[in-house]
Amino acid sequence: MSLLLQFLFSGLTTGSVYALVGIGFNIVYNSTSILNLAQGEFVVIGGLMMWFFLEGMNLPFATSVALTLTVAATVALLMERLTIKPLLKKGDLLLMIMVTIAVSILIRGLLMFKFGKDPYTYPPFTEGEPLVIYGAVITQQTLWVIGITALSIVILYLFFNKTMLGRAMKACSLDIKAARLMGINVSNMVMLSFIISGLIGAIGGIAITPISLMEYDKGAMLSVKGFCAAIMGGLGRGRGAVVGGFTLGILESFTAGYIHSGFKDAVALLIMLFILFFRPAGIFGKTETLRLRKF
Amino acid sequence: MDSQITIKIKNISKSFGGLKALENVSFSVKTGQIHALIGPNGAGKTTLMNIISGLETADSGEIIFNDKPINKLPPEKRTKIGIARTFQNLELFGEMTVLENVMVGMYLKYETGFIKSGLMLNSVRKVQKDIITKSLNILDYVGLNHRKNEYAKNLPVGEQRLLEIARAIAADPILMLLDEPAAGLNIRETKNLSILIKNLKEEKQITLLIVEHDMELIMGISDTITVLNFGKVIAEGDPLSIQKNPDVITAYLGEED
Amino acid sequence: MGKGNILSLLILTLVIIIFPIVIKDTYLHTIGIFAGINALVAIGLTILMGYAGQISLGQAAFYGIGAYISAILSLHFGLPVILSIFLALLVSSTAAIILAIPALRLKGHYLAVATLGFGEIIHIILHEWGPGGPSGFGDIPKMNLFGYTFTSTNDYFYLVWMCVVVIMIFSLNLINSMTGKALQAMHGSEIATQTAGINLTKLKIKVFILSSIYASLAGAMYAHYVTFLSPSSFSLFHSVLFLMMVVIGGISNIWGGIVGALIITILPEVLRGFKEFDILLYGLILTLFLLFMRKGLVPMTIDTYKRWIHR
Amino acid sequence: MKFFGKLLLIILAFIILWTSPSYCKEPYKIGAIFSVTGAASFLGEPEKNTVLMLVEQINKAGGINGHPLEVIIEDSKSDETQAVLAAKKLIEKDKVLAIIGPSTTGESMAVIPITTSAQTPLISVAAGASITQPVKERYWVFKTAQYDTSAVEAIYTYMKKTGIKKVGIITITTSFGDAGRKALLELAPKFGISVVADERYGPKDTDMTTQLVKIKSAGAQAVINWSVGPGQVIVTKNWHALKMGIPLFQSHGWGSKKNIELAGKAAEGVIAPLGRLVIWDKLPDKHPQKALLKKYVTDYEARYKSEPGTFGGHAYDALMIVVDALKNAGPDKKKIRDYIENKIKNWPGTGGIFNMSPNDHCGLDMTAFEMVIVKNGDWEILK
Repeated sequence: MSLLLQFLFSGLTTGSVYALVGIGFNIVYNSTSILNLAQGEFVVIGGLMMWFFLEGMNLPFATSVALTLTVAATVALLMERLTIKPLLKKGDLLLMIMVTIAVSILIRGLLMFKFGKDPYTYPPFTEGEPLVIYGAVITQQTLWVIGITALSIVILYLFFNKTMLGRAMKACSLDIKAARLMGINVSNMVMLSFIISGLIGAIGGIAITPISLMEYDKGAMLSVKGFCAAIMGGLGRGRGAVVGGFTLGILESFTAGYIHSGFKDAVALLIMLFILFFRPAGIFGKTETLRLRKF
Repeated sequence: MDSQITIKIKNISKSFGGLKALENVSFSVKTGQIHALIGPNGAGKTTLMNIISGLETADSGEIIFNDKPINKLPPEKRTKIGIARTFQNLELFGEMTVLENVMVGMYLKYETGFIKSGLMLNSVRKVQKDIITKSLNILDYVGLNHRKNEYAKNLPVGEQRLLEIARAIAADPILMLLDEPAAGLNIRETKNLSILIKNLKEEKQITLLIVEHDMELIMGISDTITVLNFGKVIAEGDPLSIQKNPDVITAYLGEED
Repeated sequence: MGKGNILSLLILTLVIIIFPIVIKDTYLHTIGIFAGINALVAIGLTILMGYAGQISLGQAAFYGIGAYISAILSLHFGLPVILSIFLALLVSSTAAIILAIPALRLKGHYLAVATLGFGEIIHIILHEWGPGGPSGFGDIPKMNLFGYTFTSTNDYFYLVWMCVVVIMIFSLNLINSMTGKALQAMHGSEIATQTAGINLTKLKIKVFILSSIYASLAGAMYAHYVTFLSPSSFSLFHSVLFLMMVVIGGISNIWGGIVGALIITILPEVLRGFKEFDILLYGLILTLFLLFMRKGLVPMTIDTYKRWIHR
Repeated sequence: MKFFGKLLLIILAFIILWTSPSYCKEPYKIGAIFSVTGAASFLGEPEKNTVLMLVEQINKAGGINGHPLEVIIEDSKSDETQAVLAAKKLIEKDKVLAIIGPSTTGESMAVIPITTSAQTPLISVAAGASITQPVKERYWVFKTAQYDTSAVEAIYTYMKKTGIKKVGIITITTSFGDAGRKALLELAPKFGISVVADERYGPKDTDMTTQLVKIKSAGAQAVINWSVGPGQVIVTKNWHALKMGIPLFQSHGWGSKKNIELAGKAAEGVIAPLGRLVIWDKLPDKHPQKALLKKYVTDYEARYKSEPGTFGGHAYDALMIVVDALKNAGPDKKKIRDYIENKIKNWPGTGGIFNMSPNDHCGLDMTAFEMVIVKNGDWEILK
């Protein structure tokens, strides 16, 4: 019992970050139909910039968070305006994939230039003994990570369903032409989607760094895992990525726990491939909706 | 055995979501005829064309081509056994030349294989020469020879429609499906088209199933006309009887309450 | 094959013959060898992406399969190098078929992710079950053809680039044959190609196999030159590098593969002087390239040339 | 005009100053290949820094027998292909007398055929045993990093002494971790130790709780983690959070204060076999390594504001061995090789006391390590 619970907690921790990256993928995918392979870099930006403000400049916690998020939003904004916007009209899938890869290399280069190659970390949000639940141990920071993920999901849900701006963005993702006819500035919505996904990634980075440390080249792995999560839940489905992320995290943890830790990545990837081949719309999605996509 | 029928549509139904596009549609196209399929917008004509050529699958019903059911065949197999088609919204290979477009239409008759092609064996060369000569002949036939080296995307709509027909001819079909071949053509071009279609029937012995809105053209060339409305067949007959059919008139003019 | 292609092939052959004679620096020859090996992969990828319109983010997997299988067969089973290369190509095409049958029903991003997943799985397999695991293994026999062992850099340079020329002739023939036209047609309109009687799935699978064979041939050439292999040479990063080559050289022209491979291989050597800044410069160059020269070098050069002629 | 005149003068002065030492005698050229960027950059970075610093010091002191020393450092980007290219360049273009590096076992293995056929001495700074064994085939190859097996022997010897019989191992899936894993599994029976759990994790994994819990439930009396980079800190944190109640052993890659800093109080009680480099201030004054370690570490820290770590030390040893050979044998590849093989005896370096011989091209054994525990945020040598 305590073993199972422990594996579950471990899975939830890693799954949270996968979910946040996966959500980021979906938000951008919905507004532009492109996979932003630089998504993982925003998690790294979040972790490293947070360290920079908090430990490097000794700023208070809240200020550091605010500044970190500002940096992440700015990077996302610049990325969209300078690289995505000029290419989006051309609409070449391959080109879009390549440009996001190029930007991710560029961001990695900048981060290495600023931070070097060492890992960084800062103290957990709250100091204190880990909790013990039925013999399984869970640290307070893990609770923070899961809590922040849950909160982000709720806020995003409210944003997309209850605010005008969110609805406008949703409209764009459903039908760009119709949205344009309704007077929605589609280009701004695309920019906004990049900013939101950048923020989500950075939030994940801020929360996870005390547990997992952060170094300049962690982004690529996070991107791959993040879009595994997005694919599992059905590309473009907001809630899908959440379920996908947690499923992936728990799956990895259980594979490591009950089969062997050497296979955990392979098992996750194999399951992703099976989903792609046999249920390309994700575990819950309907295949019909796939046809509406540009790519 | 009814050897005079080229293709038989039997009780075809198809719905998208809750919308019924086709409901129990049945009719037959007789060998050597020009058979027109008409009806108001959204009557399900293009859907039927797609089902015949295999791009979509019917929910129920059967399609029998030369006495054999072909429901399960993929599109390319249907072309191989003799069903070629054109598209309402032009599906040309824009980045290829006019000549190449026609050549692709001949691929099925002269597939050469990867290894042979890569090694450029003599047999491949000969076949290729053959294909070019035949393609040029077809371009001559439809009157596009002067355009042979231009990119398809640069042609005016009228000539693009001709090119689609040329590509269909290249597959050497028994039955040709033309989906709105006159859309976007001017009067002179339409006239030429009607001559071409008639020639296809008389000189090349191709059976034709045409979806078209241009009534003048249809009435002028068709042997039989089937009228579809809201996914159902509401009339069938020769042009004269169709013109007089009250159901058809209501369908086109709308019911007056 | 058009006149332009024949002329280009002649020039390429001439350059290949002259290069080692004029330039004695074997360091440059080695760069040349790696550029040639990369070019083999890139040519296959250009056909797959530019002509068949299919994306692959897992090409390093086939490269790795070619390298590992050929190395293992010749090292542990004592097979002649040429035979082990041949068997490696067979294994890799089998893997390509297994992947292609379900994967090629997918489009765009889904195909990209599927090939990426496949690449990562192969990478993990090499990690877990490859000889030497993550540390890799050495002492792989040198290239040996009909009793002649290729020990000098010079010889190997000729061998690799001879392969490139042969593969190039084969590919150009293919592109200009009816098969090539069918591929190009598929890129233009899948529906019309289907109704022209062409079996798309079969065609796609064939191209996929072809590109996997090119990649695994390159892998085998790598294995028998470096004589040491470890999984780190066949990671996602390398798949991305191959993609970069194709995109930079120009996806719509098969010569783009060679040009892209040359650039991507030589660029880091040029950037050596910049030490750690190179990752930054690398990212910057790439981004700018995609933004402002998106058609790729070869097609752009041809366009410029044509415009210049017409003036 | 006046300004330009001054500028010209300054530039001229610089050029003269710059070129003056080499004016006397031509420089000795040595090549270095380090993984300055990429996955193994944690190795390459301190190695590069060390070499840059040493070269400056040597040249300031008048070079080697009056010849200035020039080391051309190439970045292999942690990539074997790049390492091969770098070796080619150094040999063919720069005509170096010897090469130090590469940083990793894989890159070293890829480079060996090239340096061997060019008959150029290679002093690798990677640990893998296959780099120098079989010695017969590695005529031109040496290495300065201790064998992984030596580190494992040090741990197992300590365990035998303290009565630990069952261990769970957790290793990273890189060549470093894999080499450690193989050594751990292979040597365990010799010490009467059984490995009850054999777990692994990826270099970018974020949480190793699952693996640790498995080790615990397999009944291990101790955990041995074999990795470098963030992984070893995450394992330490997880181990601490789980309150596992069994000691955690780390590899010799643990030897950086940075790790203690990153792990915080979780690091308390972690035991590792470390080279004397990181604990030089705890050594008795008469220890032969103390003086050189003190100078190296303080110089390095003053210059780079960070610690050199064990890996920087490997580069120190490699370069100094070559410099020693150059000084005494002259600029001849064959003579350099022979000197290293036969004359490096009782030679104190940062990694230990080297004893090279025709049968051993590494010259270090488990005595190169001290078992060290983390106590109050500092190292403490275990007796």
